[in-house]
Amino acid sequence: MLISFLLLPILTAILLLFIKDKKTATTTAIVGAMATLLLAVVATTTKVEAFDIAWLPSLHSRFVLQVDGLAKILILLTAISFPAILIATAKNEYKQQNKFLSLLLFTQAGLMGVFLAGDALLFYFFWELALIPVYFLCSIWGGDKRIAITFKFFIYTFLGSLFMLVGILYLNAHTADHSFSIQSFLHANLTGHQQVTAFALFFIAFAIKMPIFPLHTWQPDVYEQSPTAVTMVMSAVMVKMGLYGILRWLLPLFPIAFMAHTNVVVILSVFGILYASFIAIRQDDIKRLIAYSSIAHIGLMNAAIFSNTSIAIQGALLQLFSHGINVIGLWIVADVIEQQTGTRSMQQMGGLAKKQPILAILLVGFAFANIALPLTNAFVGEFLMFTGLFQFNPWIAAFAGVSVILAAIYTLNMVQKVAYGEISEKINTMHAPNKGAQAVLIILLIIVFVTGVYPQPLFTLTADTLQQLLVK
Amino acid sequence: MTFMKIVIALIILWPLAGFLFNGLGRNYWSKKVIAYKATGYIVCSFIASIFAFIQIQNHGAVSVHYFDFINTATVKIPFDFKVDALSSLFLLVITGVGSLIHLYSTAYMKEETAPHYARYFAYLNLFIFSMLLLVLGDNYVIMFIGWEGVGLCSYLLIGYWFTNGAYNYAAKKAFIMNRIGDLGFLLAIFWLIVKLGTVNYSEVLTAESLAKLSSADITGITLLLFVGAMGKSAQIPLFTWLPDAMAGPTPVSALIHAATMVTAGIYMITRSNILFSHSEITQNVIAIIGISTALLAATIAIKQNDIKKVLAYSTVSQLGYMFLGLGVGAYSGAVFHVITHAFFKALLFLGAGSVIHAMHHEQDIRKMGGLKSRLPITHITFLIGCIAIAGVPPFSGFFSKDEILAAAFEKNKIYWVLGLVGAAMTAFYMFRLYATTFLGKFRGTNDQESHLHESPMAMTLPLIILAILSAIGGVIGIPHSLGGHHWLTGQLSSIVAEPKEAMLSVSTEWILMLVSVAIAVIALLIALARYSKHTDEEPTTTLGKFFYHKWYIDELYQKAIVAPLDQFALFLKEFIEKKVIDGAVNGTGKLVQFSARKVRLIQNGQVGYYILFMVFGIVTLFLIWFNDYSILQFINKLTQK
Amino acid sequence: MNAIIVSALLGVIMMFCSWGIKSQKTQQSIALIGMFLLLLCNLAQLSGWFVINYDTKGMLAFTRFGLYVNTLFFAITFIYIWLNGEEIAKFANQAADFYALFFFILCGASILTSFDNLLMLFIGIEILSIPLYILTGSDKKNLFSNEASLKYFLMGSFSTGILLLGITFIYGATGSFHLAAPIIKPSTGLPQEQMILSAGLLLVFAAMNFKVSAAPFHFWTPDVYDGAPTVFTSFMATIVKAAGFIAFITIFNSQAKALGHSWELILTFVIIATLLVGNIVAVFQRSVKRMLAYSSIAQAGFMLFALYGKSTYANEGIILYAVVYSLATIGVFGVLIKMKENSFEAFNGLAKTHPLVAFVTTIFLFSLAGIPLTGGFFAKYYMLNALYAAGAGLWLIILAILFAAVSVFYYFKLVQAMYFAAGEPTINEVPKKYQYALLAIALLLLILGVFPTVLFNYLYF
Amino acid sequence: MNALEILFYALSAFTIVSAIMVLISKNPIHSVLWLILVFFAISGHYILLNAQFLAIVNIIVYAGAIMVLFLFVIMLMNVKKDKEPQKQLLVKLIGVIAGGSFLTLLIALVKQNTSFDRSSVLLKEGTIGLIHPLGKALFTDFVVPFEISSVLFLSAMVGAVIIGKK
Amino acid sequence: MPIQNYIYLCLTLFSIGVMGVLTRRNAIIVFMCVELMLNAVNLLLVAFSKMNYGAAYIMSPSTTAGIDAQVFVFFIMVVAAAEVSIGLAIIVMMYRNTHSIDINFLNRLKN
Repeated sequence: MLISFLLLPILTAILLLFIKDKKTATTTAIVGAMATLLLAVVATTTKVEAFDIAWLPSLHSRFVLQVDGLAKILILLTAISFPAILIATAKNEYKQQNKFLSLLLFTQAGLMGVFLAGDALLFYFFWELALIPVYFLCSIWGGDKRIAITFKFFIYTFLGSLFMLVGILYLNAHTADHSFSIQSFLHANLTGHQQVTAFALFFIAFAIKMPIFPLHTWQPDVYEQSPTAVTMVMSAVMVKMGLYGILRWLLPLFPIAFMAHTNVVVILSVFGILYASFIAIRQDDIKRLIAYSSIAHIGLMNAAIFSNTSIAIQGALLQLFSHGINVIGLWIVADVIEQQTGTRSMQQMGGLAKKQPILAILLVGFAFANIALPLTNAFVGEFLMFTGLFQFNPWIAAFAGVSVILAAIYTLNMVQKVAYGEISEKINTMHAPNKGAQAVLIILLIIVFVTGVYPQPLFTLTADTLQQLLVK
Repeated sequence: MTFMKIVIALIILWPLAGFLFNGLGRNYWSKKVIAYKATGYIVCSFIASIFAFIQIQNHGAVSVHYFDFINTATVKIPFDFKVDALSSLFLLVITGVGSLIHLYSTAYMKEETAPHYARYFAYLNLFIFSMLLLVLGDNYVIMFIGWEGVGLCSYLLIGYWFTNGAYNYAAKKAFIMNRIGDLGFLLAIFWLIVKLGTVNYSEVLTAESLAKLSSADITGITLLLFVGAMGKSAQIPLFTWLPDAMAGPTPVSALIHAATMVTAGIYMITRSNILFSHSEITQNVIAIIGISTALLAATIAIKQNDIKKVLAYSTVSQLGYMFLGLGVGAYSGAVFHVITHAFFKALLFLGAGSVIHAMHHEQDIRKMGGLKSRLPITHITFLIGCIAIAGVPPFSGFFSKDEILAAAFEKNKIYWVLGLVGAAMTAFYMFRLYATTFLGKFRGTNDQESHLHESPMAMTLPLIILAILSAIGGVIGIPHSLGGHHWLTGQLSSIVAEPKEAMLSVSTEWILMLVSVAIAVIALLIALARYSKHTDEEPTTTLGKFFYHKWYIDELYQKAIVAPLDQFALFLKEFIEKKVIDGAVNGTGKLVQFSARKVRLIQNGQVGYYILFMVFGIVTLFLIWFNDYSILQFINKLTQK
Repeated sequence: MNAIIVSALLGVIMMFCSWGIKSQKTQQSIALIGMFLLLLCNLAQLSGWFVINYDTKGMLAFTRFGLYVNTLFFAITFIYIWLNGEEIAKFANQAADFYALFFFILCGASILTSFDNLLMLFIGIEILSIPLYILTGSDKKNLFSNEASLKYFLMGSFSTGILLLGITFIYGATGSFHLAAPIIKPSTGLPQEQMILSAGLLLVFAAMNFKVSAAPFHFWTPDVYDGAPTVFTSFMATIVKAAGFIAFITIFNSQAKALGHSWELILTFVIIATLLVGNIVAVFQRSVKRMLAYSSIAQAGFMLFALYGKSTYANEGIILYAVVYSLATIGVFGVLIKMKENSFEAFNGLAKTHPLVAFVTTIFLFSLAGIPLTGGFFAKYYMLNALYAAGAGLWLIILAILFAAVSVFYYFKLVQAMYFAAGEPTINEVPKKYQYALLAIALLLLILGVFPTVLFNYLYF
Repeated sequence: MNALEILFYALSAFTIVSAIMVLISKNPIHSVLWLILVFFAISGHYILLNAQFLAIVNIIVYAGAIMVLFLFVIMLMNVKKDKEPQKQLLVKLIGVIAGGSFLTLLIALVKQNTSFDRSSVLLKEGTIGLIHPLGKALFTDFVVPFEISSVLFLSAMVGAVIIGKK
Repeated sequence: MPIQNYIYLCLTLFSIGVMGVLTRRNAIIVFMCVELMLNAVNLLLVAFSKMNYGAAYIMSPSTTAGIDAQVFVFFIMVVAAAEVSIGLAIIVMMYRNTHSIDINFLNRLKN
């Protein structure tokens, strides 16, 4: 069962390499992604056996795939994201479309692997596997400054993951059976000092991936320069890898070190939230704005996890999913506008509500989800996260809370500049978005509201993870 | 129970249905269908509310559970509704006034095209839905959902004419100022959850919970709640959005920015009065801010020439009164004023809307005048509204305002004196407005004059109903001193523990009433005398300019807060982000490249040098070997913390 | 023993081929058959059913490890000749001479994997080196080739002098050239008595560093790799270097104790210097060939980790590293040979005109950079693991990965040129057969990237 | 100080002086000649140590064959004394310092090494340097390296052919 | 004769060789200095050989201890001869192309 989460995207990706026709390629990719989604729905609703075979005997590493609530929620997010992204961007023309889609699906396989891996070495493998296709996607199909910027991104994250590799090596040396399985990592007897060392090594990787202040500078540039489909994957799913890593590895494995660093990390994150929010206020490029907004949101999730209160972690678990959905929605709207008008500068937009009311409504819908308006999905998550932060430290929560206001400022700025006002020259060239994108947006918006009003299924899904984390 | 469950669900689902109906079908329905449906749904909701009201009159408060909104190991927030004396009153006001305003809107918005017409009603319905959520919720989180929801609708409606940049700006301003308040509210909720583990009224507002909270907790929570109320109810310092909110269609101003949404703060504080009563500090803060707001807004209102702006500042001022009432412990008085204010302020706004409608969207009162004869119904109803707000008996405003003033007198004489000053100013600016608009001779263009007409039935009918309500609304709270039995206080007794009931002697109350009536009447007469014939020109005195320019508060905010923050953001974006952080990242890359350029010079192509370096390399190896101990020590020192 | 004898014989045969057989193709075929034969002979010894058993009087000792490494060397050389046969032929009308030299080099390499006496080390190194001087200078009309050859020769003979002085000191201290001997005496003696032994070891260390091009004895590498004909650089940078490493490890795994705790310090110094010079300078190169030369220094820095301490990780790691690095380097040079010039710009737009070539080059570069899914990742991982298992400080490992990140910087410059830069690549025609050969190498690297342990299975049974 | 010692010191002095002369002679041919003298001196040392076989080989191979080869090449190139370029003084100085420090280090090392305190070199005596034991050793214990060194020559030969061919 | 004397002598010779390599520009002279270094090593080996022989001689006069060093010297000579042939070939080749054997001019390959 679980192996098909890897095989399905990979096989589709390989198949795609041989399909030259653009339309057929797109259809194939969508069908493949939909199949994965179906699989994910089945997997999240049923009990799934772990997949475990021998891999590298002399390194004591096994090929283990397993799921729990945390993995399930992210698998679901990944599985939803890809078809959504593929359908929404189906009309976008790329040179060598089949290769583009193929790489995208390779990324999906990598992401699935990251969320499923029960073995540290395997985890690292998929961690990189998810990165490399993205590097090519951005560098080949990105904007004008793509090469240098993607390169910086790649080296940055690659360096980060190397630190994690050292951490894995370090832990591996300290386990009784020298294996890489998460279970034996859990039973490794580390002193406080050793925990801090390993913690630092892992944390750098995750911090860069998320990214949290001040390691974030690659992100806006990359988001701006990447083809939007890739940006969506990155901001919806890839950044979750860092948070996932913290929840899966850092928190359970190094409780002492984790506790010792909560203050530092939370303060850093909160600072980053405000910082990114302030910068977002001054952005004119819609993609950069969403990027900084994403940094702020991820910062909040990180702060919540590090506040180490069960409420906040519960909120973060939910937000992992919600943020992904919301941000994809925003990106799709931004992409439709960019594809049709050829600009990302919000100064040149305006009047969307008059020209394309439906798109404007969808934009406003996602914008409000982005600022966590109640009855949208983000509210539930942020509410719980803030509560937990408040429990951790009221003052920090109050400071972090300022981001709620700042988020309103930049999001409404965006809405105002894009949707309202008289129809601008650029917007006037727009025609109706394609049916696919529209349908995806509507479905996503429905998800936004359904999980916003009734988030209980997601809580139930992640209850076991929360329980485990609390026990530790 | 299930019966009430259905009734309450109906109250709230009708507006939601209206929202979905109009929102999704905006391109399909005719304007007529839209109007009927939108208004009809609210009326249905109103009927259900009446039903619920009667039910709880007979059977007491009801709390119903629908589903768990959030249910995790540590925190549980049910999606519960509660109908009790307080919320049922608000239900009636919201749906009642709401129905009237919907009705009014059907005519007022006639010029819009069908999709926008539908959009307008969808927003309006959504607003009613959110407002109902706010008052029906059985815990602070549900209240907060409604709380933000109304903010959203306010935003959408202020920016209803979205092609106008200034309107959008006003909408954004309203939302953001509200959000500042909301943050306070949120923090208060967190505080409650962290301390008590619950946000349900039935568990928070009890003696046991109070015992669990220290006095600092209570003060902190109540102050934060008050911050929330400040934002929503436009109190100092978060009041500047409300006058700007007049950018929206006039019925919206009537409904949202006068009758209902802005009173949410009063509802919230009244709802949590047990907490507030336990914090002397908070009460004083509320009273001081309330009275300051009342006076500040009144002074501004005196000098405004835009008909809606005057009413807007008047609203702010009246809200200030209500907060004064809350601050001095007169919760039921505040609620009373909310209700009467809803009547007469909605009336005034709708009247203003009628005038604007007749004047073809002219809002400057200096260009009006003499409308008395042309718009008879509007004139009469507007006059009733003015009298009511001025506090002349036996119109409703007199009773509610008097109750607050009496409580203020009891608490602190200064509040009372200031309150009186405010009352006088209220009477003055309202009659200034009335006189300038309706009396004298017409000052508008000929074109406008030729088209002057009374508004259609759909607009006048609500005016008439509201005028009647404004006139007689006071009956629900006739004080004992006047021979009444104050029905409202009785109603709210289960919610509000009115601590000092009837401490003032009857004679004192009489004197107070007489004084306030006298002052109000004198003020209104002066206004009438002065403005029946003349209009205000541009103010020349310093004070006049100061008031005219709204105390320069917007400019102050702009200069002291917005601009510096904007600059700060720019500084972060341009300097810290690009130069410092990214500079450090890129600098590392540059450093590598720089050292690459330098180090590669060693490889100078001369084999002699190469061998020389090799010899030195061997020598170095030997030296390291000789000094291994000291080097190791050094490294250990470096690597150990 | 099989390998040494057969390779020497094959060398002689190839020499005669250059008289008897004129066809380059035939010569290549003979070389390939010979190489295959060599491989078989070695495997025969490894599996024990045909062994030329001769009492070497303690000169050579054949271990499973050494023989296995030989096998790998032969296999890689086989691939190398298969791939580059035509290219070799361009340098002389008689490619057979070069094949003869290759066999002699392999003979030297076989000695280096099995020597048990410092005399054999010396002879082995010389057998390895002398053909290299010639290969470097084989492009006789090319001034770069001449210069590289002379530089290599001068510095090589200088380092031989150092090596010999070191061996002499060791002899002076222990009275024997036998590899196992030195360790016995100092352990009983006073520290003062070890002085001369340690000095000797240090000198040998320096000379061996020269052979594997570790800083600060690396100076010949960039110039020689750059100046030598590309096809021979490829060989020089792979098999020869790997053989050097095996010899290096053989000596110092047993002898490092004589240097006491300062051994680690000295090694650390060399490792850091090597990583630093190799990685940093490679960043700024404009010629791909020169970049690869510096990168080979950097790779040597990683391979030096195996010296840090004896562990299974170190042994397995050095095998894996040698194989993976050799394959990748041969592959990259194989592509480079087909380019008309060595600059990065020459690769611009290669992915569009030659997608397969670009793809395999990417795999090679990924492998060199140590990106997962290619063998290079596990090679580096084993090395880091060996380092940690030997008790090195974590800071050294972190330093190593920092440099690994730097290495990504310059390897990916080439990837960028191929995939993202616009332009026409200046490339000669690449025959289909050649492309498939490259693809085969790339696939090998990918297989090793997922199942690196297949390489070691043979080591243990 | 007995005669042997005097001989040793004299030879040593001669060796070192000749070696230095190799360095400082401007004319390459003189350098070669001085080097031949060094080799002769070293052969003298070998004889002193009773390593007769090596002494002979040294003279035949080194002083005879190799140095003649050198001389040949130099004369072939017709390098004149006046054309002989010199390194800068500073570079020379650094070179001398490098060599000097290398020497100093090693001598300091040897001085510290206690195991040599009791050891001495057996001059004149001993049979191991004679051709008979050496030959025996060469073809018994050292037959493997001896045979393998043929590979070295073969490769040198092939190399010389490759390089030398036009 | 104390072994130190030989060691000092040989080290001096060796260092002179090193200095020669470092200070001369003529490739042939440089190469000759390398030969000087090798000869210093040879002498040292023989000295060590006789030292070991001397130590063993006391125990048993028929010992062959130390013979290995002398054989080693023989091999060094052999190798040196091979090296010289190659080295000179290279130098000649170089000279043919550039008409110079000045190592300072060997600087086309750099950086």
